[in-house]
Order: sequence, then C-alpha cells, then structure tokens
Amino acid sequence: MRLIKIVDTGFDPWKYQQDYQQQSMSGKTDFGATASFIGTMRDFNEGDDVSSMVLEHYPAMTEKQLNRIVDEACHKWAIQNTLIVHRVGEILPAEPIVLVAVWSAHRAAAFDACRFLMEALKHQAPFWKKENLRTGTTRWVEKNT
Amino acid sequence: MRLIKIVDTGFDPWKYQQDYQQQSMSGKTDFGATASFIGTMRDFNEGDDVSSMVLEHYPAMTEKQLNRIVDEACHKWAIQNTLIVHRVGEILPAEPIVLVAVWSAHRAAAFDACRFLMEALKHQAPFWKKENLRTGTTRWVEKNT
Amino acid sequence: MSIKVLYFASLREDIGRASDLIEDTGQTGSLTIAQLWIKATGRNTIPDELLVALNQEYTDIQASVKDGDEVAFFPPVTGG
Amino acid sequence: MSIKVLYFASLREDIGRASDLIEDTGQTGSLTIAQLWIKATGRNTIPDELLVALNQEYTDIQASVKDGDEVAFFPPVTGG
Repeated sequence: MRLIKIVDTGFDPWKYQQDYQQQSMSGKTDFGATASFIGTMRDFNEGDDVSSMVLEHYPAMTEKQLNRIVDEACHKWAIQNTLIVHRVGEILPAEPIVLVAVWSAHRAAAFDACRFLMEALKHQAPFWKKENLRTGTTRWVEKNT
Repeated sequence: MRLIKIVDTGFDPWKYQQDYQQQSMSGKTDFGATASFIGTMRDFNEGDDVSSMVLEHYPAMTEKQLNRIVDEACHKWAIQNTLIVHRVGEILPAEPIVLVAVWSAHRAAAFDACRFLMEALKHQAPFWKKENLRTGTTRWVEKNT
Repeated sequence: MSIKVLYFASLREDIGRASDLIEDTGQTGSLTIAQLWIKATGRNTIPDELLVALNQEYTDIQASVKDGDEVAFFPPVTGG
Repeated sequence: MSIKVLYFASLREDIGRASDLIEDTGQTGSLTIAQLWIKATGRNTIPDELLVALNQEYTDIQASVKDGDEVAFFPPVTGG
C-alpha cells in the first residue's frame, strides 16, 4: 500500500505517520521496521539567509513520478507500505517540506528504500524552489545537493 | 543535544519525536533533516508465531553504551540532536520496541547517523529478548539479525 | 495537430508565460521536441540544462510528438 | 577484596541467580576475569559466546579485576 500526498499548507509529519499506520496497518503485526525522513526548511542556503520559499510543481507529472519511484522501491526491496507527503506553495523556516516513510518486516529494506525514495524524489520529481532572501532579493535554487 | 530513555510501558514514537523537537529545537531554524527508525514487535520470528516478548537489560551499562554510541555518531557526522527510546519489560506484537531519531542540517548525516546508531545499538547495547511462542514455549532470542 | 507546451519555474519566468498551445504545425512528417521548442519559444538555442517531459515522462529533445501530446520544458528539479 | 558479579538473560537462568558477591579471594597478585568466572560460577569451562563487561564496559576474560569492580557475564545481546 502507498499514500502520496501533495499539500499546500503546513503539515504535521508525525501525525501523518501515525494516521497512515492506523489506517493501513491497524491490526497488522507483520511489520517490524519503519524508516522515515523529514526534510525541513532551513533559514540558510549557500551562505545566505533565507526568510521564506515558494515551491512550484508540475502536478500531473509529480504524481506519476512519485508513483514510479515507489514502484521501483517495491521492486527492489521487500517493503509493505510507503507514505510520501510533499509541501508546495509558500514555506517558512522550520516548516516540514517533505516526509518519506517506509514500513517493512526487516530493517534493512526500510532503511534502504527510504533513502532511495528521498534521493529519487530529489532528482526526479518536478518540484522547484524559489527562495526569498533576507536581503529582499529572490532567487531560484539552481541545484539540488 | 541528546535524549536517551528506557521505558517500561508502551510509548508513542511519533509523540516522542514531536515533543523532543519542540523542547530542544523550538525557535531553531538551522535543522533541515530528520531521519528516524522505529523497531516494532512482529508476531513471527525464525518461522514461529510469537505471542509476546520480555525485554531484559543491564540498566547501568545500557545508559553508558547508548551514550557511547551517540558520542561516536557525533564525532563521525555533523548531527545536531539525537533521540533514543528503548522499551523493556513485556511487549506485545505491533508495539514499538525502539526509536532512534537524528536531526541535522543536511540529509546525508541524518541518514548515516540514524542507521549507524541502530546497528550499534543492536550489537552493543545490553538488551536481551525472550519470546513467548504461540505454542506455549518460551525461548531466548540467540542472535541478532 | 495540437500540442500543449508547458514551462516551469525559472524557465516559465524567462519565457514570460506558463504554456503555449501549438496548433497545426504544417509539418510534413514528424515533429521533434527540439523543433517544437523553436516553434513555441521562438528561440534557436536550447538551454544546456533543459529538462523535457513528454506526457509527464522524462524524455529528450530528439523524441517526436504527436497530436494531443503534452510537452513540458523546465530547469533541473530542486524539491525535497 | 570484594567483586560484584552479575549474570543476565539465559546465563542468569542457567546459573540460577542474578548476582554473586565474591569476597576476599585469598589470591596473591591479580585476579583475572577468567579466574573470577570459575570462582563465582564453580564452572571450569567458559561458554563460547560469553560476553564480559567490567564496570559496564566491554572487556575480555584476560582483564584483571580490583576491589570494588562490577563484572557482568551475559550472552550475545539481542535488543533493538
């Protein structure tokens, strides 16, 4: 099972995991490992102070690409459930941008798949960040680290 | 900063992360990555049905060893905060056994340190599992996978 | 034929619009995405780091388009 | 001298108790953990996979103990 959500307001990454686990794994006792990653907006990037950020995306493609990378992870590892939440729109420092969580029976699959999904998301999903700097200027982030 | 907790009753791994982040990182905007792992009790192990489990530990040494592995992770990676919660006593299927969460500026450090901490915990922290099988027999888990 | 062309992020700002609808190209034979780029944007050079998606899947500028396709042009992605 | 000896998990059940207090060993010179094992458990063989901690730090059976030390014997750990 999987849940992929694009949200345009702030989200609670822990409540998402808890709710998703309750909904999709309630009564199940076959999962032993959950690996998760939360990406949060920092107030600095490439040496500059960032006061806010706007995240643009290509909705139809975002969904297709995220489903594709989850398919790929399911093919590579014995994983049971996957949750991806990604924020778009205006974002402030300390707010979560992305959540990836993976449930599996054994820990290696959860760790490997979670990290794979984050790297694949960063390199393949059509999202773009525009930063509003403390100095008043605005710039598109040009490269993903 | 770090928080290491041994708990003898059920715990909510998401609430722990949320509370710890609120307490120790409130107002901070320099963290960009949180990697976490939750180990949950399965109802099967080595081909047998497990109905419950008792986790024993060596309290004074547990704390020392967990602090030592956190020291080691802080030395190896640029991490900002670490949370480790481990359950002891009687545990039922689907209940969380362990939580490891790491906060850092960049994602590679959080991913690497979180996985390192889980592996080190499993191989060095003095915990022992005794399984109560569905058949009525009891056995000590002899090896960690 | 009719092709929907989308631009995103810095490229959208640079081009000055989010989309174009390219109708009846008058081409005989197939139209490549490289040719579509010139038709849609009026620019003869293709940016070095340009990414291209055909019907929401990554492709390259040598790919051919057909009636009803959606082609998107955008800079390197920076999500997550 | 006085040494506290602890046993954990399957070893605790096997030995039949959780701890021993070894007093005034009568040894001249130092006492190794291997010697302490024999004194405390009355067993001449040391289990293959035995783990040993001296004052809550991993060590091996060649290490020497001194008055006031805490020595723990236990099987491979299985937490997490």
